[in-house]
Amino acid sequence: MSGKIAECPECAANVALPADVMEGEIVQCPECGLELEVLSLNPLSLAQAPEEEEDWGE
Amino acid sequence: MTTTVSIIGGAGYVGGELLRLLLFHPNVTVRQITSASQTGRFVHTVHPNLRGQTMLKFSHPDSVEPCDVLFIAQPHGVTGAAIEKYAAIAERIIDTAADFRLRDAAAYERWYGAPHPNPQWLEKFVYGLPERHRAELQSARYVSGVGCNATVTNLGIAPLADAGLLESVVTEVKVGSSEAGGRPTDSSHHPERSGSVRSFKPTGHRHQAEIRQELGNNFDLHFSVTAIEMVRGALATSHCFLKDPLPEKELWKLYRAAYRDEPFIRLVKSRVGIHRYPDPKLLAGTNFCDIGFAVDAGTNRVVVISAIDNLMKGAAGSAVQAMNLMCGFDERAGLGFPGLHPI
Amino acid sequence: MTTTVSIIGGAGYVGGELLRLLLFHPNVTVRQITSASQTGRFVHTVHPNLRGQTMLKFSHPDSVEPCDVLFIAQPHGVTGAAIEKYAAIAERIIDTAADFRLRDAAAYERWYGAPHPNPQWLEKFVYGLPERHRAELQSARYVSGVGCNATVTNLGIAPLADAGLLESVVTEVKVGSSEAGGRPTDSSHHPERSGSVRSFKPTGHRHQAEIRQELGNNFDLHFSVTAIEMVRGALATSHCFLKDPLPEKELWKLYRAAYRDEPFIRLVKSRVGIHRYPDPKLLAGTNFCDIGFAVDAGTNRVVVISAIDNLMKGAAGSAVQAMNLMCGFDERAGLGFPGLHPI
Repeated sequence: MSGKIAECPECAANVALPADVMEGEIVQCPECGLELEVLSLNPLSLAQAPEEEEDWGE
Repeated sequence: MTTTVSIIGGAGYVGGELLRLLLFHPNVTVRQITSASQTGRFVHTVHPNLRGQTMLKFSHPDSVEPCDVLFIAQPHGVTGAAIEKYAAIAERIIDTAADFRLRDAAAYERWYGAPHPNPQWLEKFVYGLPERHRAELQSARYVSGVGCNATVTNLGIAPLADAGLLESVVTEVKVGSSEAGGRPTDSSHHPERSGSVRSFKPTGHRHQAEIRQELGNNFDLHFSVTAIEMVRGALATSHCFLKDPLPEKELWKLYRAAYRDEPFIRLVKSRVGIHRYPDPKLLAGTNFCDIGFAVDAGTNRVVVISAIDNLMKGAAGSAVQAMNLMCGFDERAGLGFPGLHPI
Repeated sequence: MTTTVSIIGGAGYVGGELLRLLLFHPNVTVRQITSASQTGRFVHTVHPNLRGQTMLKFSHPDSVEPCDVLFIAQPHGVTGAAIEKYAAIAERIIDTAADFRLRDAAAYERWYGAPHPNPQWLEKFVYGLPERHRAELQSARYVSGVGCNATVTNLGIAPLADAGLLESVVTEVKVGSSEAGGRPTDSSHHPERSGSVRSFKPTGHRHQAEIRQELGNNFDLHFSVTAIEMVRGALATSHCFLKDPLPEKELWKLYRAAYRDEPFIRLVKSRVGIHRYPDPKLLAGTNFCDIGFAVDAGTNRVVVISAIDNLMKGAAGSAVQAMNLMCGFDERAGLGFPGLHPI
C-alpha cells in the first residue's frame, strides 16, 4: 500500500500518510499543524485528534 | 563570466544589507560600493558584521566605473534627478529608493510633495515586487525597489483584492526603528525610542500609493503605522471587510492557489505550538513574507496577518530577487538564509 | 557518498540550531532528529524558522537508526548514563551537554553534584573547542560540547594565560535568556525576565571547571555571570591583572600571533565608527568569537572583552566545527553566515 494522501478537514491541504500507517495513528497536517487520528484505512477516514489550546493568555 | 554589480549609497542600512547579500551571492561579483562620507574606509567600519568577510573599501560616488547591474540606495529624491548619469554606467539599474516606484507622476507629486524631476523615466521602470511582476522583471532593464509597509500589506491582502472580495480594509502596520534608516534624529534617540509604542503615522502614510498601484482602487483603504520595540521587522494586521463572508477553508484554498509556488511566501496559521501566526522576529535576515488569517465568525471580517523583515523582503531582499529574475539566475540565489530561532 | 547525521534531543534550542546548520551543510544529510515530547510532529512545529525548509518529523528516541555522526543535545546527566547505547548507533558522537566535558571525574562530581555514571568514558572524549584542540579533533571519535560562558572567557584570555602573563583574572559574563534553554521557569516568565539586570551567579558558576581545564591553575580566577536584556549572546569582560604591565602594541602582537589563522576569531578594537569593541548582538547566528582589549595605563590591568553567540560558538556552531574537523571537511563548511546589522 503506497503512501495514501488524505485531505485535512481544517485547511484542505494534502496530508501524505506514511506507507506503514496504522489505524489509530496520529498524523500531522503539514500546513495547519492539526493533528489527525486515522480512524480507518479502508475507506480512509481521519478525524481531529484532541489538541492543546493556545496559551498566549495575555 | 560573473555578473558585476556595484552599490551607490552603500553606507546606509539597505546598502549594507545589499552588500551582505551580494558578497555571498553565487552568480555576482561586487565591484564597488560608494559613500561620500565614508570614502576610503573599509566597509566593516559601518557594516561590522562584514569584518573579515571582505577588504572592500567605500569608493567616492563620482568614481563609479561601468558594471552590469547598478544598485542604488540613496535617500528619496536623489536618484530621480541623476538617473541619466546612472543609466550611462550600467545596463541594468535597481533603485531601492522611492523615486521610480510610482508609474503616475501626479501620484508621486501628491505623496512626495514635489514634481518628479524625470517623469519620462517613470514608465521605463518595473515595480520590483517579484510576486506581482515576475514576467516583466525577467526582461526589465530598470527596476524600482518596494516600500516595506506597502509590501507587507500588499502581499497579505492581494489574494482577496485580486478576487474582488474586498469592500474595505483597515490596516495597521507595526514597525521597527531600522525603517527610518541610519541617520539619528531626536525621536530615534535610545532613551526616547526604547520601549515606546508610538503611533507614527495614524493617517497619510505615502506607502498607500504603492498599495493602490498594485491592488487597485475598488475597495476602501485605511492605513496606519505604529512604531514598537523592534529594530527589523514589520507586522501588518489587516482587517478585511468582505462583500460576502468566507469560511476559513475557502481562505486556505484562495491563499494556497495564489502563493503555492512562491519561493518566499509561507502560510503560517497553526493549530499547535506557540508560533501560530506570523512573527517578524523570526524573519530577521530572511526574504520571507509569512501570512496567516483568521475569520471573525458571524461577521464579514477576516483578519489577515502578514510579516516581513523590512530590510529584506521590504527592500534589499526583493531587490536581489528582482536581479535574479532580470539576469536569469535561480530566483532564490543568495536568499536562502532560513532565519534564527530563538532570537 | 554523503555523511549521515542524526540529532538526539532535537526539540531544544541547541538541537534546533544544530538542525538549522546541518540541514544547510554541504557535506551531510540529516537522517533523524528525536524528541520524546514532539514525536511525529513536523520539526517546524517547534523550530518555526525551518517551516518550508524540510518535511522532517521528530522520531522517537528509541527508534534511532545507525548513522555516521550522532549529535546529542539532551539535558545534563542523561547522556552520561546512556553512552554505551549511543556508541552502538554511531561511529562518532558529539555530545553538546556537559557530561563528558571534564576529563577529571572528581571535578565533575564537585561541580555537577553527583558521581559520573561512566567515568571510564571520560578519557575517550576530546573537549570540543577547535581553537584549542584542532589536532586531537581531527582523529577523535568522541567529542564533548563546550560551555558557552567558559568558551567566551577561555578564547578571550587564552593568549595571556598561555604566555604565563596572568596573576589573577576577574571575569563577569553578561548573558541572555536562551542560555537557560527552552523550558519555562518562574524566573524566565517575560514580565519577570524582560529588562532585568540580574546577577545570576555571582560566584560558583560551574563553567569555571572548563576554564581551569583549558587554561590551567597558575593564576587566580574570579568568575561571575549576570543576566541582561538579551536572548542570544554572551559578553565576557575579563579584568586581567598581569605580572608585568604590557603596552597595547605588544597585546596586538600577542593576540595576532595566537589567532591570525583562526577562521572564527576576529580582533575587534577600532579607533573609528561606533563598533569599537565586540558586541554579541552582531554575532547572532554566526560562529564568530570577537575579541578586543584595553590597557589600563599606569596599572597592570588589561580589560579583555570577548563576545559570542552562546547557541553558536558556545554550543551548536563549535559542535559542527568539530564535526568538520573529525570528518575532514572544510573547517568553515556550513558556518559561513556573517551575521546581521542592524539587528
